Amino acid sequence: MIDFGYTINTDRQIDYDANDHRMSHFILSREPSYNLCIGCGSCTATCSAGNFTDFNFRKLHLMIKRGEISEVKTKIQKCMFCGKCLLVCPRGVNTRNLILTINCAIDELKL
Amino acid sequence: MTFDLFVLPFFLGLIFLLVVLGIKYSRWINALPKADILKIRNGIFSRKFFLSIREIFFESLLHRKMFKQNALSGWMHMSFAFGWFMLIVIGNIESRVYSGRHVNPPYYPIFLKFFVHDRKVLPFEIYTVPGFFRFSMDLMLLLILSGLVLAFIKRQHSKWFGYQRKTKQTEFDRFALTALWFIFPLRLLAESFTAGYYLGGGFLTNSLGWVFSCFLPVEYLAYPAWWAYSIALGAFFVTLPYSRYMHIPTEVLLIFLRNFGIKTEKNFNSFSEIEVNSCPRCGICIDTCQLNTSACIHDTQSIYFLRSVRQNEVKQDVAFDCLLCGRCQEICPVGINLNAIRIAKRKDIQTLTPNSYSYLTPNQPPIVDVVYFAGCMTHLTPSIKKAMTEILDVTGVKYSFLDADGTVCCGRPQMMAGKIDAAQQLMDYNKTLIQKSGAKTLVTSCPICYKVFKEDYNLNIQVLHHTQYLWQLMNENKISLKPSEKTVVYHDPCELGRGSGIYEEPRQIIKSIAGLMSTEHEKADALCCGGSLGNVQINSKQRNAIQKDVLDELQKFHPDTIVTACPLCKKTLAKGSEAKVEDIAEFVCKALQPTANKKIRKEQFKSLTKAELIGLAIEKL
Amino acid sequence: MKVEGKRLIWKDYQKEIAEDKFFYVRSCIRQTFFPGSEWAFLKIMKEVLGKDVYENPAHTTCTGIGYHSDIVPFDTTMTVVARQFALMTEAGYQNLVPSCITSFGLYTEVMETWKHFPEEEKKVREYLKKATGREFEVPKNLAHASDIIYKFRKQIAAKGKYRLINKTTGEPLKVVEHIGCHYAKMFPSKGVGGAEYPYVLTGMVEDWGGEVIDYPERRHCCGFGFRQYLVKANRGFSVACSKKKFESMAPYKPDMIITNCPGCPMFLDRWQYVISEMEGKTYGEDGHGIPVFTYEEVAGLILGFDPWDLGLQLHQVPTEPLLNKIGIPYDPFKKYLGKNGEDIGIPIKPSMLNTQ
Amino acid sequence: MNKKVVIIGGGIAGMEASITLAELGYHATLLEKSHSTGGHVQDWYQLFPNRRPAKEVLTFSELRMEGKVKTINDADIIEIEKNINDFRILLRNGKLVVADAIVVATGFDLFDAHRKEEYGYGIYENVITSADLEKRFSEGKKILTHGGAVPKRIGIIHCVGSRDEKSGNNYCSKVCCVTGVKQAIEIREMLPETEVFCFYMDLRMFGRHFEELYKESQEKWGVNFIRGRLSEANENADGSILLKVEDTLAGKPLKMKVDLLILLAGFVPSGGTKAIGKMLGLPFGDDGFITPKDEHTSTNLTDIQGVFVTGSCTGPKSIQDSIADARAAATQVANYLK
Repeated sequence: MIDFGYTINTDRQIDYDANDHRMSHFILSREPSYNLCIGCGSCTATCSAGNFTDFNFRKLHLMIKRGEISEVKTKIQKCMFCGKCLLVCPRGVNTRNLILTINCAIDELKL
Repeated sequence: MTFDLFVLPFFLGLIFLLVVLGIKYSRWINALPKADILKIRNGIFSRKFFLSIREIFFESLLHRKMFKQNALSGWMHMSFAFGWFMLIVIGNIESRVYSGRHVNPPYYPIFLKFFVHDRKVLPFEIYTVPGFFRFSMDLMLLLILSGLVLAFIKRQHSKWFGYQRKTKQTEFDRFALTALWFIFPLRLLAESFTAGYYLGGGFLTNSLGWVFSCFLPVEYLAYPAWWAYSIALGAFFVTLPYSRYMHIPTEVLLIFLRNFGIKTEKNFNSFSEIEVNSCPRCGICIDTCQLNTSACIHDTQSIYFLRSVRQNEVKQDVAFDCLLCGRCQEICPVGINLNAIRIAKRKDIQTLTPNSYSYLTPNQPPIVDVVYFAGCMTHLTPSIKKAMTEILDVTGVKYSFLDADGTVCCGRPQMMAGKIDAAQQLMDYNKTLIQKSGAKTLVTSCPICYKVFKEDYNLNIQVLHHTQYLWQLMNENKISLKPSEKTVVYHDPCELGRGSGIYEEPRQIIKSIAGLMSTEHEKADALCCGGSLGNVQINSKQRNAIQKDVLDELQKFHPDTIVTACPLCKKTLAKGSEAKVEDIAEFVCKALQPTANKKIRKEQFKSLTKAELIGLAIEKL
Repeated sequence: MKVEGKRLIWKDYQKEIAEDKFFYVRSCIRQTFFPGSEWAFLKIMKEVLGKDVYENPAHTTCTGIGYHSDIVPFDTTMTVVARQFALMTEAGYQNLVPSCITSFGLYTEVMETWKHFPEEEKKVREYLKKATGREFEVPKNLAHASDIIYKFRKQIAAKGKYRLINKTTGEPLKVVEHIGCHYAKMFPSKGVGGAEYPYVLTGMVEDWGGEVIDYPERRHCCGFGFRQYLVKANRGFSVACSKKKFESMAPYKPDMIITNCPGCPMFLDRWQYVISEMEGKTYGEDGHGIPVFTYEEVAGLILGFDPWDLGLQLHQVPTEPLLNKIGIPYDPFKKYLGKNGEDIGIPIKPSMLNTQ
Repeated sequence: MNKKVVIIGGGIAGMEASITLAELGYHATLLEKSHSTGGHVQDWYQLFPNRRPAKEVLTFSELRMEGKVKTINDADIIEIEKNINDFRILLRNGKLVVADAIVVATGFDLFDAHRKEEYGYGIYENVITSADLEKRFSEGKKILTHGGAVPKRIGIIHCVGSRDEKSGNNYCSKVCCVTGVKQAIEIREMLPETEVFCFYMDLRMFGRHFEELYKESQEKWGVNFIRGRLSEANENADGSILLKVEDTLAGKPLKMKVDLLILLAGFVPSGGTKAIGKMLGLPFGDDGFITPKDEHTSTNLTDIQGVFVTGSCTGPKSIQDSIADARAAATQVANYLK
């Protein structure tokens, strides 16, 4: 092995087929409204935790859908569960149950 | 003769029951927290003790609450409980009188008529001692049988007894129930047959016995009947500890402990266990639950939840499918702490990753007399914020708007989800802020926040919901309001009403400036708007269904305004309401009399806090 | 894959390529990367096809690298390009043949600019006049050297000694064709076969007996991209691009890669070594790597030129396995002998790539 | 009143216009270049948003046409001559049709997906268009991959040939979005095991019940949506298609394998529209559709006396819009002729 003074960049691309979709399926089976998000971002805009951190529920939710779940566990901890997102969601996504279910998924799927 | 083989089923059954109860109860009591055990020590033979006995008499025997709700159902329960109790009492005395012994084997009084049938009395002879006993014994039996008849009718027409839905019974409960139903008809038969042969009964058994004896070989039928009676009793006793009838003995224990001041708090402990076992599964909680009446959810109500707790198979979706509105708790005839138990269980079944709010670092808020905490929900109903700040400005009180730029949640939602640790972190943060502010009063606009500030923060300052604070300001003439012709209905928020017992202040305020109309469900009986954060399971359709029914009731008499005192209620109701929905703060703000010095005060106050803000931003405590 | 579908598209992208009389301009970097290639091109044109190819030693860079690295402004570029045109005009030629893909793209860009903005051309003519006193005509025909080889691919095949066929199995060799980005991605109509499914190399491979494989990352850049490899800190990105392609083509088990750009063969060849030395990952059968060729080298091999004259010893990935497959004779001992037999020294053996 | 009106184009708009005119008492003659009237609607399976069979709408029009409207199929117009107060329309078969007024209802063609080369239509077997899919649906064929397998995952690409300067069409074709959603639902209904992914830039659910259909597709049918335009489609060794898009909501490039790719081809002005427009000297917009006299107030009028336009020849329209527009055009004709 030789040190060339640079390394091979890792791909930013989401490799959908290679990703782990168990969490996504788990959530959908427990909270049907999971599929209703249209990515408007209202939840994130009003989020109490988002007011202090980079916690972005819209994106978290989307990343789970894409199977990009490496950061979910650490990110989800920032949620205050206050429910503002639930009140603003135009599609009636049951955001609070999503949060709970994501937690369950992390636990039950040993993620 | 003082013994016969047939008593065995009863006798063994009784012993079994007593042993099981003995073990269970001692386990539970030993498992209680130290503090609670101390309470018991102090409780025994204190005033509380006798109060409990009184309560047991009125509730467990006479079922007063039941009567209040529905006479038929009351009678049914009373006849069983009281009648049976009296049978035992009178029976014991009677057997002593006959035997002349002070101690008799426990089965003796029960089967007295089998052992003693030598003295003949006339059907309605009550002036002689035996006559009196037999008369009253038969009377009690009749009383119970009347209840039994009602019980049969109830199976078909539960509506007459004030039950909208039938409870889904387990097989085991059905078995116990059948055993129970057989006991007294069999006693009636056994005694009648015996009486029919020996004429040793009272007005009921004798006459019935005579009738039987005309066409039945009663002398041969009596003995088997006594066997059957004994078996029925035995069967019932054996099944009791594992069926819903466990509530009969356990409720007595519960009443004592509760009066001693023991209750379920954050954790599910053995007292909660006792409460769970005291649930008679009457199903009243099903009828009162709006998930049932509005949203067609029939399997998550307290009765089923408690059953799942007792059977150790709590499901997350059941545990979380509850508005925590507290209506069932309010009406529960046994007075079980339903909300507390559910929340405690939510905590237990959860295997959630711990939250971390390390990103929250409290800085120095301005030093003030009053801290105003709007709350998350209020930030989505800015009109309430605006109204409150305007009112506070008018009063000229030195206050600060603690969460003016975005709230850190009060912790109550986490708590309702059973995430106590997470809630604690948030509470610690807010608590530090409030304490640093040096305020003597905390005013919040959100009942959800209010409840947790009041009950769990133990801030040793005055904690008020703005309804209370506004009422206080009015009484101190800090604000003067001009009355209007408006007609108003008031919607009690769950957390403020049932949750915190605040019913009067808002009504007083409204009455003083507008016409308050009453609604079908009010105060402790008030409906939940459906927006509750307590339930994480129901979908928006179900929420809307609940909200619609509530609105229909509130708007029944076309009020000008629906006033409530909770941002979440306001937001939920406003969605579908034709009448204007206002928070009481807005309502008051609109009625404010313009005061001359309003402006000046505002200025003074503003400049003051600004200066402080700058000063205090630098030096931290 | 419907080839007829591709043929439909190829029909729409037929460009005019001159018959003869070419003015050849070289690439800045090829002489150092694969010096045999341009030599081979001239040899094939002059000796095999008997064409008139002229090159003027006074010609310079087209400024492509500088231009694409945002160092040289477009006005300067246009003027330099104009000078090349002037040299061509002075030599009495009208058909410009750049050896470099980037030059080809740049010449096209300049000519298109002038077509749409004549004032630019006017301006440049003045610049050039003032600076050098030269005048020029815009080439009548601009074709990349690979276009020329493409045009005469059949003659080459006819005159050829070998075909791209595995002599033991008789199967056509599986060939990955890689087109330089600046060939048609900027001006699809200027490339044979267009930008999405270019035909220029596919045509050669087909007629020389090979079989082109179409793999998912076929369109992807080799990673050369001047900004990437010129700045050391960015080279990781350059390697990543090549790696993406290798990963994508590997399942198809290609025997060789053929390219028409100065940079691509360089990087597809050298990065295989780098990847192997960084991650121990090698491609191609038994760790030989996938040999990478320029189209001139391949044409040369077809025509039976000596592999070492073609400069195949400068390849990092050993080419011998392929030569064996086709059955091209070579003298392993002459591999590292330079002109008139002096030893040019044997390079250090890579630790991962299997060079025998 | 025996005034003659010639309607050019027998699509849903042309049919409706001719019916209305006939009902108003004019001699309506419908010229259709193909063998049968009905236009594109003949090729559709079910119609959005309520998924009623397209045939129903056709028969609704056909029944009302019977006996009232003179229909000339295979009518290939080679010349239209305008006189002071009438038009002489010459057909290739030598026939001459005289008209007091002309209604142009020459409609649209579907964008030729071949032109979007990087999507591989006509090159990769498992890339088909929405029209191909409708055809399979209406022929009752199974939805299978070229290899004959049930696709595990299907991708639907929105805006193919629409909102795309590179294919020369900057406009939105309006109906593709909802068509995509409709087809996604139909696929899920037929192949419950098959995942469906729609790749969109915006979802333009402009019509009544369209948004609801979109919501239903997510809630009831579990259709997935990824915001991002397909950059290129490539073929994998197994014949499946590798898609490269940017998931613009995730802010990351994404690659995904689909077994079948469906391209929602947009609207382009039909050959007929171009030809007839040219013959009559009607103005074309930069999008190639005929420009009416006024885009708000006179959408069916043209600068030429007696020539009226309706349907998709003036821009993409749904069936509902076309029918309404056709009736509007008919009343304009009536005003003109009375």
